[in-house]
Amino acid sequence: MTGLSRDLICLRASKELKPGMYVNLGIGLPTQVANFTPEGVILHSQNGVLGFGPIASEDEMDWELVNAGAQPITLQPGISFFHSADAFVMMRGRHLDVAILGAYQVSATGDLANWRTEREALGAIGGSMDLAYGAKRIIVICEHTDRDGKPRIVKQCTLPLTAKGVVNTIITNLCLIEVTSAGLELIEIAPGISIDYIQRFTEPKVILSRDLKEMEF
Amino acid sequence: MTGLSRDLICLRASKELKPGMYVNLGIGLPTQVANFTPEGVILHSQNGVLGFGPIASEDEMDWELVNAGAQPITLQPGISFFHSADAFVMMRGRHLDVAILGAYQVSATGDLANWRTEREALGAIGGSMDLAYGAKRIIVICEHTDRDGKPRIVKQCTLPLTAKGVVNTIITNLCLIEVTSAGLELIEIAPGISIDYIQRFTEPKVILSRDLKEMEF
Amino acid sequence: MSEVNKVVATPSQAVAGIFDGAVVGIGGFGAAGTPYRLLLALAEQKPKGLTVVGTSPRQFEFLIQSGCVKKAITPFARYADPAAPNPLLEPYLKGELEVEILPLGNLVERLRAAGAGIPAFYCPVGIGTIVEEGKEKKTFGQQECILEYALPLDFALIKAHKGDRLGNLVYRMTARCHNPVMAVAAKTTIAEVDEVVEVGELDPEAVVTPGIFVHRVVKAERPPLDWVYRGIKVARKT
Amino acid sequence: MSEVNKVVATPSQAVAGIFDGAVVGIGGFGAAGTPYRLLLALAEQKPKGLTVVGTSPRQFEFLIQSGCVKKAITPFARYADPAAPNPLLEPYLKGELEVEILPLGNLVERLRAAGAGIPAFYCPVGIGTIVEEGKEKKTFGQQECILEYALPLDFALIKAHKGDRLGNLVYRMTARCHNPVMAVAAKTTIAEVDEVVEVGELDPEAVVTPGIFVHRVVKAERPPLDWVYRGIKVARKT
Repeated sequence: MTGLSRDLICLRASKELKPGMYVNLGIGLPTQVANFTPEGVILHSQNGVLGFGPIASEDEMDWELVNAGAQPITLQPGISFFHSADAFVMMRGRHLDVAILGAYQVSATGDLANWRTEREALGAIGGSMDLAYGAKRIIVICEHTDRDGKPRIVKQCTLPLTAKGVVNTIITNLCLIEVTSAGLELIEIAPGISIDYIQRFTEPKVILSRDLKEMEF
Repeated sequence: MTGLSRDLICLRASKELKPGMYVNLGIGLPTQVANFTPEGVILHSQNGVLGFGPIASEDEMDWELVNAGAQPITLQPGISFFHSADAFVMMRGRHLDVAILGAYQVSATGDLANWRTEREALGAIGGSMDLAYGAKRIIVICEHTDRDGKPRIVKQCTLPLTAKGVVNTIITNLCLIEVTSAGLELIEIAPGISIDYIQRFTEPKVILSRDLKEMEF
Repeated sequence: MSEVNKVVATPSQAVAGIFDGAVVGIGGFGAAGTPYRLLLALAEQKPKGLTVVGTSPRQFEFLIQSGCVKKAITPFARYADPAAPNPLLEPYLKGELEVEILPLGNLVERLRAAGAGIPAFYCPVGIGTIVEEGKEKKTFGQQECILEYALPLDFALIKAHKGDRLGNLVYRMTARCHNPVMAVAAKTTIAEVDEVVEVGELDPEAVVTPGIFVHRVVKAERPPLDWVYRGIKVARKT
Repeated sequence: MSEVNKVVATPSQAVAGIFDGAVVGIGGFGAAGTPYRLLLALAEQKPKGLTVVGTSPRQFEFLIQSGCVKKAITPFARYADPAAPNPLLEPYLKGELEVEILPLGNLVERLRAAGAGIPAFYCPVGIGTIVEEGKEKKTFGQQECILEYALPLDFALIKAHKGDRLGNLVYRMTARCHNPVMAVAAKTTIAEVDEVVEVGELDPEAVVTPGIFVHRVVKAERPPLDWVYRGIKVARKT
């Protein structure tokens, strides 16, 4: 993969999280952000847990302590358990500060498609629509292009939508983009990547931020 | 009061309760039924408690363990606490077998008025509408006439309604009446009371049950 | 989570910023679960034109007496005992206090809905009564229902038994009552607790209100017993 | 309460009476909280034409394989990992299985609504997606919403950690998940537990599902670890 590794994407995303924030990490790549979250960030999972610790190592693992992606997680002081209707009150009632979600496609206006690919007959909505609607800020992290090398950031999503106009920030292996009312604003570029290269693999025209800079870690 | 004492009304009402039934006792006279409930009846109160014991005596009293009528109650094995939204799920979702409620008026078709008298500008709906709608069976217990000697069992309620067509059974100091699709069926008569006497203080015409009998305790 | 600390020092600090015209939910049912010290502090701060949401006159008394309240939303617009002195009555009759009376179940569902991102729901409770007046209706199966709207709060004043600095709360017996629902409905939830405990002391399986719903925590002395027992009916021997 | 005893002896007795065409909710999320022994017993009993409601293919697998299922209502119509073998796919493609896919939050709210006497509610989740297709809509403020209906269950099969003979239940960590909501939505709730305890042993402040929502309780052996760990992603050292 050109630009950032998957770990570095997660690391960059984790820098958006501050102590005291309530954060949900979606299934897939976003769950790996848990390995980098700063102390004091309070993680939520839709299966009914708040304030859990890092992903468990194999010897710490308990099969009844998992996140929504069925990854084993760890206890830490201040953790609490609740049932899923309460978990979704947190998600749908706008109590979460940030959700970090994966994406198959994101549109120029912040539409998100992340629950069914073209290849499959059935999909997995899970809690993605609830989070995409409910969290105060939506950060998408994904590879900049799909496995066929086509842009994931598109003028119009062609895959079934998760929600319309909800994405605030996109972090990929190539760059960090803010979705603004004026369009997609390129804010940060991964080390060694050119603006032209990003534009070539981004379907809508990006706007260059006045403060455009190289991504730092 | 002619006929049964208030305690005997409660005692008669308690005989409708069987082990394993989930029961809510409304504010006022109905709470006193707790003193007579058979073992195995599971009492619910809308402030978030299920399976509590008898009314507390003065020396057992804890001000943070009360029923919906602010009467101190007692702990017993199997009791549980929950918040009021869950308490009302039990009430509104038809999980309760019986609610015993007080009444200012009950109509021939089972309409209930029990939250505001003619005398007052403001009233107290509390959980009465939720119970009247939600419990599988509604038993009203009250004195047969109001403090002016007028019938509480009327053709049409003149006081603001609690719910329409919900009352199943009425137990007063004079008798036990079932509300049926044919009308008010007189089932049991308090010892020493005549049918004529009951009819004189009951606005709608009562139907005599084939099995009409004297009330037993 | 060393950086997060929701504990403040005094009830006055806890209620700071409650603005004129705010919608304020107040937990408790009778005396149990009522945030006595927060109510006293707010009555002293004297915001104007509050809409107060609670379940019995006990929750509103201090605020009405100090002239803070424009409107009360409550299922009990008097005490359960009609003979008990009613702090709502005189200002209501003088036209100084608006009162919305509603079924307690509709109230708690409207609060929960506000917290759960549900703008409105249908329910059958209130059909055929004054509760349905002026409201949109729809029939499901044979059952006519009322459309009830979410009731979001600017602030919730609640009472819990123990809390930690992350805002995790547990309650004590029936003092739990409406407090967890008020907490969910509010933009800012302020909890008065008997005891502040270390993070990790509360059983994770028994936390009732997770910290995400709580913004300020203050340890406060329990209310005086004469106030508490005023509402408790003398028990009779059984 | 000596007369009340909801405990039955075997999973087969616990699932007795689940009729052809019933709507059956199944708790759990992945392996955690899934009533493994009840599912095996029901698959053996082989009712026909069930509508099953759950959150992941793990809950449906045995019942689909034994030909009991007509329709599945689920937010995950495959595993989160698209590459994992999907028990729903082949019967779906053959036209033998109907699948309703929906947001998990809409599902749990529909279940809770069924238990709470709310026939329908509005919510914004799903607007602008396939979820809104064919549904009634209404705008609140600026927010367009979908009318979602209660989803009542005939039976709920759930898994708890400990239960008593009154049906009071507690869960263990994230195995709690959807089980309490399934319990509320069902006419008959059947709970598989690791341990049956004496009445009074469960902390009254920590009971999650009070016995009013539970009709049968059965102690059952925990599922085999190969089944459990099949769904758990191998952790990586951090």
